[in-house]
Amino acid sequence: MAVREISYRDAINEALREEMERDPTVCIFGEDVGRYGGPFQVTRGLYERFGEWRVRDTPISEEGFTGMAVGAAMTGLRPVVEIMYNDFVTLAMDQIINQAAKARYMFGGKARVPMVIRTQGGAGRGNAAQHSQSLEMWFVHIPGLIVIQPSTPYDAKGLLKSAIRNDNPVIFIEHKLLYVTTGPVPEEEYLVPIGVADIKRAGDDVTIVATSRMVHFALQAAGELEKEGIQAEVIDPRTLKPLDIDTILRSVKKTGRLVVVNEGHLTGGFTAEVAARVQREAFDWLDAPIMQVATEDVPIPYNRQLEWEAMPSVADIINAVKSVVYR
Amino acid sequence: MAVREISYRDAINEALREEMERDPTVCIFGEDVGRYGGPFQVTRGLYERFGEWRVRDTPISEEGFTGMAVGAAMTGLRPVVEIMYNDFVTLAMDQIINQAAKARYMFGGKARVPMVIRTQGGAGRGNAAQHSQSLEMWFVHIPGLIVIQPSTPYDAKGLLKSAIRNDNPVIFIEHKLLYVTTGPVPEEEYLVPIGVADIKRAGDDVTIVATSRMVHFALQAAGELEKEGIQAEVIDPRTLKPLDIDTILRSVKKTGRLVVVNEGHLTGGFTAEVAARVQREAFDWLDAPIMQVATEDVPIPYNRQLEWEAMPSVADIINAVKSVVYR
Amino acid sequence: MTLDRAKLADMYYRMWLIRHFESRARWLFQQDLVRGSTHTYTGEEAVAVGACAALNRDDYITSTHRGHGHCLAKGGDPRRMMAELLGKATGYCKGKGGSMHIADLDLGILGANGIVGGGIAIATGAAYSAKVRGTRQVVICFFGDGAANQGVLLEAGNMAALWKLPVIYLCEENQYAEFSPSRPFFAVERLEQRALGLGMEGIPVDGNDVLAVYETVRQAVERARAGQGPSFIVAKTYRWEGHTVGDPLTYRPAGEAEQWKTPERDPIARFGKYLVEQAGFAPAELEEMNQRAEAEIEAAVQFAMDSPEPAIATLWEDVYA
Amino acid sequence: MTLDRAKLADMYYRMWLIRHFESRARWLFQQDLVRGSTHTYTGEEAVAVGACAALNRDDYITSTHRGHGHCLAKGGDPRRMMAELLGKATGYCKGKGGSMHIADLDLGILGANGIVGGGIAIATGAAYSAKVRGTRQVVICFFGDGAANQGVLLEAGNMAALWKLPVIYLCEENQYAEFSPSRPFFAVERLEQRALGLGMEGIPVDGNDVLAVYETVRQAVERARAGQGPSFIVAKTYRWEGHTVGDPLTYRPAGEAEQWKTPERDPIARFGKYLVEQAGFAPAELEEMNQRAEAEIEAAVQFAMDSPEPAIATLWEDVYA
Ligand SMILES: Cc1ncc(C[n+]2csc(CCOP(=O)(O)OP(=O)(O)O)c2C)c(N)n1
Ligand SMILES: Cc1ncc(C[n+]2csc(CCOP(=O)(O)OP(=O)(O)O)c2C)c(N)n1
Ligand SMILES: [Mg+2]
Ligand SMILES: [Mg+2]
Repeated sequence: MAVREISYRDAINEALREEMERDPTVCIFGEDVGRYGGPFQVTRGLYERFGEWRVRDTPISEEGFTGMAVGAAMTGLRPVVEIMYNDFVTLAMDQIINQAAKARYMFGGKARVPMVIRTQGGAGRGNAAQHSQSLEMWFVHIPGLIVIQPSTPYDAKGLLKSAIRNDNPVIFIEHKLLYVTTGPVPEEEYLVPIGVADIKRAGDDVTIVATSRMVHFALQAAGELEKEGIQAEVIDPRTLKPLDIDTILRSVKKTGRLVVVNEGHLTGGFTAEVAARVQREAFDWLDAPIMQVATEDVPIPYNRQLEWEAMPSVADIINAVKSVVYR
Repeated sequence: MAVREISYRDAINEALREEMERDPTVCIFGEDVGRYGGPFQVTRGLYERFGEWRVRDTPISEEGFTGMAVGAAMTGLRPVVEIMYNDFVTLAMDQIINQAAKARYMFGGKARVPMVIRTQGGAGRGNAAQHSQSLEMWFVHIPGLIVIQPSTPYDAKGLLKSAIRNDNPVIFIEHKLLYVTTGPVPEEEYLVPIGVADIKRAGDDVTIVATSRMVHFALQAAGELEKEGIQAEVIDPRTLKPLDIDTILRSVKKTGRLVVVNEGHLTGGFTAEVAARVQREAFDWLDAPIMQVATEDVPIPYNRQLEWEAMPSVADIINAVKSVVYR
Repeated sequence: MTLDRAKLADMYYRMWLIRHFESRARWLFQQDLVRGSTHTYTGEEAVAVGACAALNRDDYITSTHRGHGHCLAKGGDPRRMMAELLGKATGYCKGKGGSMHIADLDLGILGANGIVGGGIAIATGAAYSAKVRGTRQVVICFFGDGAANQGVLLEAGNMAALWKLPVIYLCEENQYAEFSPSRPFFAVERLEQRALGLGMEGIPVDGNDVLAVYETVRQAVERARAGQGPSFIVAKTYRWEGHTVGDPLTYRPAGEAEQWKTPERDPIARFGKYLVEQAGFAPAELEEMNQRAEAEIEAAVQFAMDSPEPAIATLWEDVYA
Repeated sequence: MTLDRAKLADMYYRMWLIRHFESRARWLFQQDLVRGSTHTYTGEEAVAVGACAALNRDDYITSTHRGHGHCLAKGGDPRRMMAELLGKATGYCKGKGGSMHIADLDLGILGANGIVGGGIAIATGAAYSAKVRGTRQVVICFFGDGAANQGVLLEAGNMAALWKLPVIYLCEENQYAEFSPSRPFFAVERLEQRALGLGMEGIPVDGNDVLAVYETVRQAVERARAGQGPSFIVAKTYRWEGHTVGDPLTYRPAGEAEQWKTPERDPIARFGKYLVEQAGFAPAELEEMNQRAEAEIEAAVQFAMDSPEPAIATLWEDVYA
């Protein structure tokens, strides 16, 4: 029997629903997540099923409701907060960084802060500079947080379920352009473990590490490269923090070449972190410099052509791969 | 005639005073910056000299007064905001990232946002997890911002003057343990240009790039290493964004070895950015992996021994250098 | 009331300009020519026009995601606005900003803003700046009833009140915030009571009566210029259309919008009635203004359509000054 | 008033516990044995003790940077607190937190907080949690008159009022915020008016009268448990000492503190007078309690001094659960 295909959006919805059925302490906070079913319709049907106390429509008060989640998490709930665009985490950084991420450590291991912040990032929809950022790196930099970016419906569902059950604050970053994408998701329950990368395509000539929507770009690039006889291995870390460096190193030691693709800005982005770490730990295996494909160091522009130019493209990935393969 | 020596604190105070004398649109906003002279006494005497409208004691409203500075900057002032600990920028991130950094670009080049955010970071004083972070990397990641971290009184004064005259938002991060340090500062006016690194010590065997207080650690390490016959070149970028990569590359092409030291957390920190960039642009010149010396990936603990263990040390730098030199 | 005939006509004209602008913006969005999301100001014209009528050219406003009306009311050029919606090089932002980031600093328009509440502190800072620079400029800070739940309002409002800054917080209570009614999200009985915690008095005004808005704001402007500090005004109005173009409006009670579109409540029809009955305008004059506004918007669309795309090289420009 | 003799004695004892704790903390800081910065609660004892006397063991509090008093009032162990101040392995946080991060989740103490206003949303969330879990727990959120200018207060307070959460916002108006008087920084005439913008009524109380604080909070607790929602109380008190130990206090008018240290105003002396004159305590009993408190604090210091440093390996522990 073929596995059914559902959308990324519905996969997330299922994860929420299943975990809420399973555990009465799981609650959702966010703007329009309740009656309306979520600005991106991700929480559809949950309000009707679980009621207003477990699916809470909040005022436009990102700092306040994120901080509420911290207090709720410390006292026995498992809140899942929705921050509509990851650009708006700027309003809640104190609650995330100084409270949620540090409480356990500061208190000597006495607190648990089991909360998930669901948000979405990425460009490509003409939402311009304040609604298109990819800010995952801010969180990757902070001890105490877990950072997840699923690229497929399967991973989104399995990882969100793991995130909700995890006892730490988890930043779960979806991609606005993936909601409508579909993929196989089993009917039966499963979890995807946090901190485990997935090899989305095997290959021997070059390793491509890509995250979120860029996984699909990388796979497309790999398809093109195959026509030229280049076999690319595409690794999706899925969890950015903690990073499954072993899987990446194993691949790099095989291919000798690495291209890292992420939609954050080039400077100080996730691609830099992976490059730094791999050159440190696999220097002698590298046959070429590690190339980074990332968003230009400019705010995301509105105009379609400019926006596309700013973002990584399949062609950029192909060029980067060629630059390390034909070196 | 010998150049006088003054403290880092006083050097910053002089920069503020001189620029305020020179330009009546320069204003200071912050908590206790006025009557009290600044929580770290950096703004001493300015309130008496320039009055309450130009040296404004604010309520404890970081988001509000940082945002006020954005509006003031867009309409003809040059505000210098003091955020007492860089840990509290978490409260003002929207104003900095979504407003200040992007306004010019979003508006098609029509706005200028000439403002400086002075803050201080770093560990070592037992201030624990919410008062000891080094968050420079968040800002390095964002286009539209300039990020400066001075290590000496001379640089602090000259760079702050440049920052105030610059037409962009500048994040100017001081170090809490440098305020009392002293160094030569000429009586006559000078500027230190933004974006230009300084070679604090020349050497041929290994390049050490270090920022802020870590420059002093690196110099100490270099002194020790010299006893073993290792000549380290110590480069202080001074400006983290835009980075003077040329000076770094020139040095690495000479030494073939690089150690990067920064007080931010290891993962996703400034050391990763420099390492990624240098391996990309000077791969064939590297004789060893680029080593990163940074703060452990844990919140900063209170206890002295734990705190010191978490932070980079002179010994850590020495070990890193030896690991690349004796490879 | 110091509104002469020309001024009244101008206000009426601008209200139509907004209405037509929004109707074309909606259409262009539906044609997939406008990207991202677009929020129309239809039905709220009296707020922006009444308020901006009380300002001088060099006074400032800060706007919101629903910013077209504010921009046109303050004198913004519909051609450059429309070109921006189409992402063209001739747009206000050279195509880089789009609908949510239109600004015209020469007209004191400090920008629409994609962050709900994003203009509140900026407006307050502009008012601080006016004070330090010794000008008589005042600032109107437009924000929504949803934005009134952002904490920055407490911080900025408190500072404005402390230092008697020349800023007017003008809350547009259009009864919705995104995809929900706004009423269930503020704990005060009437939104203007929020001002009480900030050391201001909240002043309600009928936001569909352009003259009432004008007069209320005019007095606030007068107080601000006289050094008497900020005001907090809540304009009661109604968002005729969806949050964004494309919003299915499933959450809106059937028939509700229609009650706001009656000639008695529609801000334009209502003002038109006043102009005819009390200010000696002929109905034909009004109709002519409506048509002139429509033509100006058509010309703006044409201008936008005919304008070139920005060169790719501009991507890297304007990041730094 | 439901305070029996044992309870009254306990309150009096705790006030002394705080006073002695702070005096030793100050001393240890001056000896360089306490690092970072330490903020003493001296002179404000009646607020924490009066408020926490109205709580059950499983009720919650959130505290501030000036948190020792809240912790002791809620039943915190002075030995583990003192050990934490010295950064020892036996401390509440195993030496990782220090003075500003002491928490005891078993006692409902959700932590001191280094961020001014940092506890406000957390307290609100704990109240939300109590409601969802169906307990009768209430939360007291302590914060300062300086913290009342943080925007999160609007956001959290509004939500608490909307959903009738069992939380009590207890503002300690100790007249200073860091190195400045607090009064010039709020635009409302009386700080309790800030509550009006949040849909609450602000209730002032004499913060140096432990019984008044108790009674006011008790009523608020009753309302909270009855599902009637949050309260906003402003306790008028005075910070006897500097912002931190070591503060030169240059900004404080000479003689001002002395006026607050008189037997009529000193919260401990005042309560002692009441206990003797109205509750039948003998002066010797009071003195005995004072000495017992002092001894307990001495023992705490000794415990802390004798305790081991944390092992270096613990640096990497407790980052993740
Ligand atoms: C900080 C932030 N949170 C959420 C959003 C998403 N959002 C855009 S408009 C809006 C509703 C705003 O309501 P209101 O302030 O009443 O303005 P209106 O749309 O009614 O004019 C929301 C939630 C945003 N843009 N910024
Ligand atoms: C967000 C933030 N801003 C500034 C500070 C620095 N700071 C520590 S305590 C304090 C004053 C707090 O005043 P108040 O809230 O009245 O509390 P009190 O010290 O009087 O108890 C300040 C400004 C901080 N810790 N956190
Ligand atoms: Mg609204
Ligand atoms: Mg205080």
